[in-house]
Amino acid sequence: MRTRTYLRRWGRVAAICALGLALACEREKRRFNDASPSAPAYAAVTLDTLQPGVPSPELTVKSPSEGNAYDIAQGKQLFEQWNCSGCHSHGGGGMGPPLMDNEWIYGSSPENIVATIVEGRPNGMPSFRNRITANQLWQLAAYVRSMSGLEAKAPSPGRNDEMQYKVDEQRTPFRTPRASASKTLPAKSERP
Amino acid sequence: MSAQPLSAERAVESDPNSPASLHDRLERVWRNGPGLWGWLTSVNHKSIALRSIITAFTFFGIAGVEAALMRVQLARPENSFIGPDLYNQLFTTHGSAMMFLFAVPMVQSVALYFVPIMIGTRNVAFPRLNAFGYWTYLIGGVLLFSALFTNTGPDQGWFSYVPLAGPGFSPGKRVDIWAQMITFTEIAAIVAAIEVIVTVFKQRAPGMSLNRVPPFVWAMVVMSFMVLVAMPYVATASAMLAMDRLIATQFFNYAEGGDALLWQHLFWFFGHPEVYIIFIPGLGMVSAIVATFSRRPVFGYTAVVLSLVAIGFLSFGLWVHHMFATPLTQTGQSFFTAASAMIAIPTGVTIFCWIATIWSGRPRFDTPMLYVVGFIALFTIGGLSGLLLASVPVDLQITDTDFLPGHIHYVLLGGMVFPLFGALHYWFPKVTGRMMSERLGKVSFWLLFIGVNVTFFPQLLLGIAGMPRRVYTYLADSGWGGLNLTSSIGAGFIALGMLLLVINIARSLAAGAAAGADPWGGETLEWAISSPAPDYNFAYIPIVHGRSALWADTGDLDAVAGLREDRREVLQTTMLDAVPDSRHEHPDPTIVPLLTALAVGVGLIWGIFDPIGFAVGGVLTFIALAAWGWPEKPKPNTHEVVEVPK
Amino acid sequence: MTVIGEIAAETGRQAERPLRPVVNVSDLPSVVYGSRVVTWWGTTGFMAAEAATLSACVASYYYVLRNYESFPPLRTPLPDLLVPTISLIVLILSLVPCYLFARAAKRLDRPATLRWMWVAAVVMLIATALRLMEFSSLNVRWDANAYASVAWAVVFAHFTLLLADTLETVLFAVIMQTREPTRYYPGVAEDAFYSYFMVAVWIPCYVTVYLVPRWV
Amino acid sequence: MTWAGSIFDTAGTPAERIARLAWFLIIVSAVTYLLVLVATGIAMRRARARRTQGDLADTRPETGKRLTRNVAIATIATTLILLVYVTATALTGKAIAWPLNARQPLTIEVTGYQWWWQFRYRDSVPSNWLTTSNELHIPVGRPVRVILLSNDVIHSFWIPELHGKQDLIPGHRNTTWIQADRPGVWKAHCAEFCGHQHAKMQFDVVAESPAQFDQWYIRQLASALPPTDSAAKRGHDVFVQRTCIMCHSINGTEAGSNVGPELTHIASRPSIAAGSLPNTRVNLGRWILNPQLIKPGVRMPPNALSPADMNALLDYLETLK
Repeated sequence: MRTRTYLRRWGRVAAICALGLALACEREKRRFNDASPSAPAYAAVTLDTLQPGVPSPELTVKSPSEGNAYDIAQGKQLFEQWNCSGCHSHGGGGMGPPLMDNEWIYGSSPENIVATIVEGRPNGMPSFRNRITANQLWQLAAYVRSMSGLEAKAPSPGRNDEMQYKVDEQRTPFRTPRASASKTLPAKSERP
Repeated sequence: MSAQPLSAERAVESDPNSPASLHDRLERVWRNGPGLWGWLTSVNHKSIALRSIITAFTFFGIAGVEAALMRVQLARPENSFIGPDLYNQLFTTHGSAMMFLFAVPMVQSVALYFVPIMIGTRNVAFPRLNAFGYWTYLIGGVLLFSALFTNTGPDQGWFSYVPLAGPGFSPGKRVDIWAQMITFTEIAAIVAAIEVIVTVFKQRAPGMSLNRVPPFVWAMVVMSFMVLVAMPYVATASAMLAMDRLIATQFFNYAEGGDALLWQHLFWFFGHPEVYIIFIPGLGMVSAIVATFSRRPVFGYTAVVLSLVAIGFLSFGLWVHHMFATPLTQTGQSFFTAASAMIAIPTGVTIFCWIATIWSGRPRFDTPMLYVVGFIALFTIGGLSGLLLASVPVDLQITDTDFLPGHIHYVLLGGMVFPLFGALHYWFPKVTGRMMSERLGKVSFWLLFIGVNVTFFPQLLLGIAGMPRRVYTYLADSGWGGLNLTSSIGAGFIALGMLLLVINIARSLAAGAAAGADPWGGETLEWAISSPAPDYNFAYIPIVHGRSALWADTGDLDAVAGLREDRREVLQTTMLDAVPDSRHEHPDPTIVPLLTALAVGVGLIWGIFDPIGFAVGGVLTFIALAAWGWPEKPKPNTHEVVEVPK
Repeated sequence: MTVIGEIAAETGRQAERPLRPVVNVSDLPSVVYGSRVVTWWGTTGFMAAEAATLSACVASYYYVLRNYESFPPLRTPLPDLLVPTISLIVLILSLVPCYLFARAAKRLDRPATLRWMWVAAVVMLIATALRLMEFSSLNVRWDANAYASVAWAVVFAHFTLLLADTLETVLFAVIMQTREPTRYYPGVAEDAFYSYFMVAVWIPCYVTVYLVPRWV
Repeated sequence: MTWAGSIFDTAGTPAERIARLAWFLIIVSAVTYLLVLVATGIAMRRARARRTQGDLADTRPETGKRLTRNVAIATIATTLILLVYVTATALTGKAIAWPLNARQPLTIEVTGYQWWWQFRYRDSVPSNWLTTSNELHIPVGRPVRVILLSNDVIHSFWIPELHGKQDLIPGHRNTTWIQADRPGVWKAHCAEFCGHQHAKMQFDVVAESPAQFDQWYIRQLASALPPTDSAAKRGHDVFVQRTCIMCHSINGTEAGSNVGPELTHIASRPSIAAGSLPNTRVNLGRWILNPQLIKPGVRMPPNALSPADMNALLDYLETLK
């Protein structure tokens, strides 16, 4: 008797869990096996007549990275590793335009950003045609958009150290040693 | 009920319509309300503990299925059954669930069920807090597993080392869900620990002075004190991790002066005592079973109790032996090796005392006792392999290899799960009023015993053979295929044993032989009352005259009368000598604990997505707590007797 | 089922053990104070857990301290002393009304209890407000660096205790004002007991956060 | 016992000393374990005998005294064993420390990346610093000081045949040392969980005679030769014009990114993909085409090259000896 009542009650709990399942999280998906072709969707954007201020034409293809936390994080790493900061300075702008504000000369949709990276833009932005796979382009675009809050808050990274002109976690060791520390640990460890 | 109540007049006076039987009167006062509402509002320690035990077993089952899936993946090299993304989620939720959602809640639930009965009281000290603890635990567990089913399962390992678990390398909400699950379970664990300590200190039956408390109860008290000190550390650490991820604090970001090793220190300061938090209650269960089935009290009561206390203390001095491969000083390492060696002494003493108990006793080897022998055989392997790990040079070679999962499973399966299953067979009659099948019990014991050895001994060897742990696959030319396959086959034995155990439970529930009040001829007070235990536990609070409450007297038990029978009143005694001291009225069933838990849940879960959630949850929690503390309408016939301090 | 029958015949009992009342406890008091009450023990248990939490925060503070050549780190100003010190003094002063209402509660003296409870509530509300100002006295945002994070963590962890204690005092005062359940008097006395703890643990935190950076 | 790849298959002093200690502890543990089992067994047999005789539990004071004595003896024995254990551990700990009088040590900086290894050989002449990936060559008989750094998360450096593991922790500069006493080729592992491809983060260790080592070193220092035949030339163009150049470097070409492993002498390495695939033309092609099939989650993206481009690229990579 008692068991049956328990079973019924746990059935309810299971139903609630199933409801959670229905709200499955696209945000967390990791797409490893997307064999991105090197002739990707953005091939449609073979444009050279673009001028500053004119947004790129609308594309039919939808960015798979929008709202995806993993892709945004990958885009962030690529952004750092490929030295985008060299010009854009962690989104704050330097030699290139800032990316943290809401002013987008060439449009702010993922497709526009991808087109900008692929085609390059006058006054310094080089073209990365053929050098970056489609998947990585979408990831970069998603991260760039997250910097100015165009991405949803939930999937965006919680700590954008770059924007505070700081070294991120994945950088090489920092250089503010505490001298005494290395003195006490000579055999096994030296603090940088 | 052969005894005549002394206070019969008084009871009649307070409730003129009262039926004649004392049992009916008490039952009416102490039982849960009817239906679903009654279920949600229950504050009875047995109801709460039982559902907590069932919840923990459910999580144990799910985490066990995860383990089985992992063993299938590892059965042969370069297997493609499960990819790394899912595998990492599986082993993380397996470890986290076993530690936080199964082991600790399970031992605490067993304590919350049996400690009040064993010390002769009617309920735990704070019945509503107890219910609140269960609800938070349930929310935390459901959160973790629903995350796993929605591909948001944490994948950073149950130890959550930063920076891997930090904002830079664990995007999304996976780790946040893990951290919040920790918060839920820590609240529940701390609440349960306080329940156990206060119940034991203030509500023991008259005459049960501290040196007459059963070793089982001592084990639970030691465990509770450890929870009180250790759990806040992991709660703090996981809060820091969550803040690093959510509001950009820099606790663990070395670029800003934070430190990845800070996490490890905080985590292992909790993490090592955690193993003993899980295993000391196992020792308590073994003590109870050994005494009953050897037909004599545990040999060396004082030595056993002092050993439990010593293990509790020493376990806080070992945490660094999880970090020997990090930059540490030589002296530090030697200290932790010595401390690790020291803890083997009290552990050894307890085991020697049990062997002595069996030696001089007249044991029967029913299923619970088989599990005790299994415990000695398995746990000793776990403990001795732990000595290898505590030796710095050897540890450098075998830490983070498959030796570790082998060792920890010998310790936890041998030291906690086997005693727990023994306890399950031992106390099942008390909880349900029915006996479990001896034959099925013995078959499932042997399957589990063989399964554990076949699964985990190869893992010890694999570690020596150089296989790192937490790998989702291994190369074909590594030569690890055979041992891994053996290990996976062993997991099949364990699964079969578990299946038989579940069948045995179901069969016994439906058609088990009726158990009398005391089917084993037990030593402690829980065997004095009928099976299943009535809602009020004892019609009269018994008076204890010796360490073996039931073996000291063979006839009627002395008892006290005079507690109200129209209220939920319990007797409080003094802390050391258990002299009756005051009467205390307990609350009636209420929904407030559930509402409070839901308010906390709203805050913590919403907080994962937006810090504003914490504020909202905080306000809701305060409202719920205000409702909790708000006095009820005074009942008729209330006459408080105040004793003003001098 | 021979096994069970055998056990029962040999050792076990089918019936429960009869209980024979020999002592009557109906004269025992139902309202007692101090360590004779279970809630005193419960409160003490929570204090232990909270003390452990604070010690974890303080330990983290000193751990992070080792990572810096200069402490607080370069370009990070020292925390102000004025507001935190005033707040500390107010906190310590709040113990006076706490002591007084606890004493009154032990005498079941309702007017005095109420009077001092309200005084304590007001003083603690002031202390809470000062604590909120203290966060800006740290002179650094929590996300600036690890030093800032641990300093905020210590102050914030204790802030939750202060807030809880303040709200509890206010709630108790309201309860005692609107109705007078006799059995709440020990709880009121315990509220003061908790305040002593709360203030006592703040002192090492205060020294750590505000004085230690000046000394190292 | 020499169980290939195990901690007993030792090739260096620290591993040798540790293996000895491990054997000692295993034997002591086994004996202790047997004693516990025997004691339990005797207790159970005695009890069974008493049961058939119908006696009750033996709670006579003299038995209690005897048991107390036995438990005390067992406890003292445990304590003595533990004393020996602590002493043996301390002695071995001393024996495996870095030999301070080591002559002409070699210093190698190891940097862990998700999920591959970079090795930088230090030299007094900066131009002689050598950077390699996923392949560690060491001369036999010469102590090697290893500096452990991490680029991202915590990894652990472990060559079971040579020494225990040490962690690579971002923000810390951990060190260890190794010395091969005999030549050999071994697989080393990352031992700390570091994300998706922790399982396939390995590298090859080659211990060889000092002369061979010097030869290898000199060859590795050289830049890549410009491609001579047309296929390799086309491959070179593919490399520098397509996705490869974004992450990899080949000395002597314009490819200079250090996001991924450097490839100047890729063809001379025994394995690719951080020790997880033998270095054959077919494997290399599979790897470049879609690394995600071999190591799901790895940072290298799939590359949809035309068959002609792919063959040319492989031709080119095979010239990088």
